[in-house]
Amino acid sequence: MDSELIRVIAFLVGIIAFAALNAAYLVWLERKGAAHIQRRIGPKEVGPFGLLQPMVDGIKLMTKQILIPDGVDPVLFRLAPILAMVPAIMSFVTIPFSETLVARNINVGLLMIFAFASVNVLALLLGGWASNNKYAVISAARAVSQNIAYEIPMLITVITMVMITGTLNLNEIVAQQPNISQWYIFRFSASPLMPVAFLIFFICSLAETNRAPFDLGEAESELVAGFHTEYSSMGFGLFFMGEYANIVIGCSLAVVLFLGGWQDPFGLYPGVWWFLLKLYLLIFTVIWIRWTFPRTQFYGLLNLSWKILIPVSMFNLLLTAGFLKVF
Amino acid sequence: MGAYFKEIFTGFWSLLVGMSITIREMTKPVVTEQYPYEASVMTSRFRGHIELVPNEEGGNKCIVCGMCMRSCPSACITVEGEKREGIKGKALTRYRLDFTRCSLCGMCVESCRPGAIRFSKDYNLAGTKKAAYIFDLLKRLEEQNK
Amino acid sequence: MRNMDFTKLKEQLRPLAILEDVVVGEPPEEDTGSEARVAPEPEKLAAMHEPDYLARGFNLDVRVEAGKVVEAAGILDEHGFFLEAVTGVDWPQEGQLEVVYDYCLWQPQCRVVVRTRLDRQSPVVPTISTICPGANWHERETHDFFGIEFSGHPDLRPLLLPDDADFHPLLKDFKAHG
Amino acid sequence: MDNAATNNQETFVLNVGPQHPATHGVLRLKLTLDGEYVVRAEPVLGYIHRMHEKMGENRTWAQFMPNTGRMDYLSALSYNHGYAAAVERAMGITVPERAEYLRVITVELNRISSHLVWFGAYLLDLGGFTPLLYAFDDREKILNLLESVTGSRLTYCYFRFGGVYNDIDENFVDGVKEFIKTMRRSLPMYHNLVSKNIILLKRLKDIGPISRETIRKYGATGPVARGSGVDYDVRKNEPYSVYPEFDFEVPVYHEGDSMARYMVRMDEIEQSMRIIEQALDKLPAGPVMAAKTPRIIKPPKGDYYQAVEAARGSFGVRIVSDGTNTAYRLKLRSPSFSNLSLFSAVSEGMLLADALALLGSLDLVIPEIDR
Repeated sequence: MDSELIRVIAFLVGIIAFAALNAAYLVWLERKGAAHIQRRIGPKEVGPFGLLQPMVDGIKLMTKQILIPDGVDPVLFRLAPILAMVPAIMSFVTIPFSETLVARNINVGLLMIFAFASVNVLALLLGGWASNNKYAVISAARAVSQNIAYEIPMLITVITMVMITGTLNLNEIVAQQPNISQWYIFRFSASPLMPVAFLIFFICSLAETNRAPFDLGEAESELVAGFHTEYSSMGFGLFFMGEYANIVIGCSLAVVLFLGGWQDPFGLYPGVWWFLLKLYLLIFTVIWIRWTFPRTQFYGLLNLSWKILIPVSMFNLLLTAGFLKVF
Repeated sequence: MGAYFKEIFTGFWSLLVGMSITIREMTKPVVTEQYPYEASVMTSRFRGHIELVPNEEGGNKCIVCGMCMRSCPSACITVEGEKREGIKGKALTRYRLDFTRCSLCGMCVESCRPGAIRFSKDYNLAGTKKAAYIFDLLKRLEEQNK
Repeated sequence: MRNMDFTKLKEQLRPLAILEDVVVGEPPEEDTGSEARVAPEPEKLAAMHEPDYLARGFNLDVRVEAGKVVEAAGILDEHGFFLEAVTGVDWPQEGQLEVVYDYCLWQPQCRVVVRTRLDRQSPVVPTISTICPGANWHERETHDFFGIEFSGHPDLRPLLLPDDADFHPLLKDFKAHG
Repeated sequence: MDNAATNNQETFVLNVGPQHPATHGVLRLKLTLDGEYVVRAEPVLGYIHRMHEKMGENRTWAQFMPNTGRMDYLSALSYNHGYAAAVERAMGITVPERAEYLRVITVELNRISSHLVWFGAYLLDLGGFTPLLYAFDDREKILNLLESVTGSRLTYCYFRFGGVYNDIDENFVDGVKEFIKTMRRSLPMYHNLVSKNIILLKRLKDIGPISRETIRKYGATGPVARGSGVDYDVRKNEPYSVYPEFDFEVPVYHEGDSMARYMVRMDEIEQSMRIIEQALDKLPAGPVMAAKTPRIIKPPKGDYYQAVEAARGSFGVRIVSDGTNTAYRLKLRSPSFSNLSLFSAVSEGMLLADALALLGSLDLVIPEIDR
């Protein structure tokens, strides 16, 4: 019992540290990646390669004053940033970093992540609504309809995955993919559309986390800063960290469901390093996408979901069901 | 139906093409100049604020004709001179340039017949007060000579 | 005018032009050569000139009464002209304000200037924004700068000047500082 | 709040600007929105109005030259050109051929740099950051070239009545040829990265269609007009300077949507390069200033008009001279002023994001509208 308590506390601290460190250093990675894509250098003054920049940024954010504008809903306004961060951290609980490195190996881990992920949109909605700012309200409305539209194909894809794997336990799903030919992205025996399913999942997780090219919520050229227009100091900081934490969650799930999690592609040395390698490759792709494409238009975004992603994921669901029945 | 799939594929292909371009650019060397550590050399025609041209003895060539004053669209030049023994015309005593109003058009340089003024290469001026940009060019020349 | 015959346009515009006194025998300031020959009454000529394009930059110059600017705009609009700009010129000695309309044709090249003079004390001219919606802003700007009233204009609030501006900077008696 | 908005609970007023990322300067849009749909759009101008026209009446003809470069800071040389040509027309000054060639070369370089800024900034409007930096990289090369000739990088004051300020240096011709080579490599890259991108096509195709008739009624010119099928370019239709000696095309697209305006500008970059190449090949020797330019400029009485094709459309200078050394009246007809005036008519019923995409496609430079 005692060791179990220590384990929980250690993981709790570890997860929060992991989430915060990731948020901080993904900002660094984002800035460096963007800079080199744009043939600049990026942060370079603070520490070697600007590695201390996130720390300095964090200190700056923390020392700023939290401004509460007139006419905002004081409770919701303060609550929203916390609400953006907490579900993201909670979702880390069930991510299997390696066979043993998992805070809680819950049987319904997959379900739990999606439950918490849907709280995230509530934070945007509340933050935007409570701000008493027209830009923020428009942004909140956009974020909600976007999330609703993309939750559907994402969940259909996940249902397909659950049908194939037969479990909601993330560690078991990883265990089913011992080498590269067994990874679900290449498991053509389950459904010939598996790479497409991965793509749908990846696109949806981009949209769910409001990342470019689906960053309509913060479309800075239209809505200034969207739902966090009125936030300053760590209020803004938490939204910011929440966004990066959500990216990590989204990419982790993609790695777990499709790319074999902590498994070695050749089945030799499975471990946490494989997980992190795959995770950061995916995250780099997210950053790479952001700095390549313009933002989608609102109807384009919804059309993509309703006219392409949902029909295709539905088709994949039926196809998979058929394959399961036949083979 | 065919158009629907065609659009999906051409669209997806265009995205891949875009991503291949940015990743290719990423491998190329950076093009920015790290300013305080390295600075490009100003071209020979670069127009900084004006300065007095030194003659062989380090003095100035100004004859205080006032053409620069009159040609200046923003009236930012004031020239004062006095009669001195042994000098034809007047000798320059003060050349005041109000750089806060100068638009670097070069009308003064063009109108100067003896060629007493030219553009300097100062581009990194910085200051917090307006007064820091009101130059006495004669003093500046004397300081340069030291 | 080059390339194309604008006789129809000229015929339509000529009745709108005011009559001006031209001393016969002595060439007037503007080059009105061709007009002078065909005009029936040498002393009272329609104020419609065809200046030398290369020297002036426009092909036809018509001076009309203030009330006729809308009609002139209508004729030019029919011929496919677009409005380049509306502006004013202050003539304090004569006690007049001039409103100048610059029209231009896409193809072939043709620029027509329509001008009218108003009383400087109560400058009122009908708006042409009913015909060219683009004139809306140009007229607002001219109202800002000269205080010319465009009667029938939907919205004569200051455009470029502050909302509470009570001065008209391009009048000659407005002195700029600095 | 507007009356219309308080009466109708469904609409609200959104103030875009004067400080807003989409307006590229101090333009303010008062948008009455129904949800995200624009019910009414009213541009509010004048935040950087400087009354250049009055300044023109208070200083000598030559002294006004620097002002022209400060109207449209992105294609200052076209404005230099328009003003210089107007006064030259009034004075009857003939400009030496070499000077006219240099004018054309520098103006066209300036046009390319202006279009590159527009390209980058427009993509920024649409949420794509990286093309901006690529475009600025190419533009930097133009600025370096122009700096080596004119001495400044943005608000050039290079033209003089009767010619240009000074001759090019020995490196200029090779530098321009080198630039054209790199630009020819960059353009296809831009098309692959941006113009063919499905997201961009979805955002620009059929967005903000402007009819030919609207263009005419509002007096819009330049790429905005040419994107709506209007074959009007002052360089072709009312040739000035030495433009008739060059073989170039005026890109015209008939769709009238934002994509058409985008493509017109991208094609114009190529056409400008063609003009520059021909001008470099034909560049005659000789003086760069007319020998007989009078020292004191006093145009004879009368009014004069000169239009030039600036990067944003037809820039017109109307001079009224009373025969003295200052202008009696100086009217500066700026293209963006007319181009923006059609915004409220066209943007009605559009989505907010589309309306801002339309606004960006008009390529506004606010100091030029406000003058």
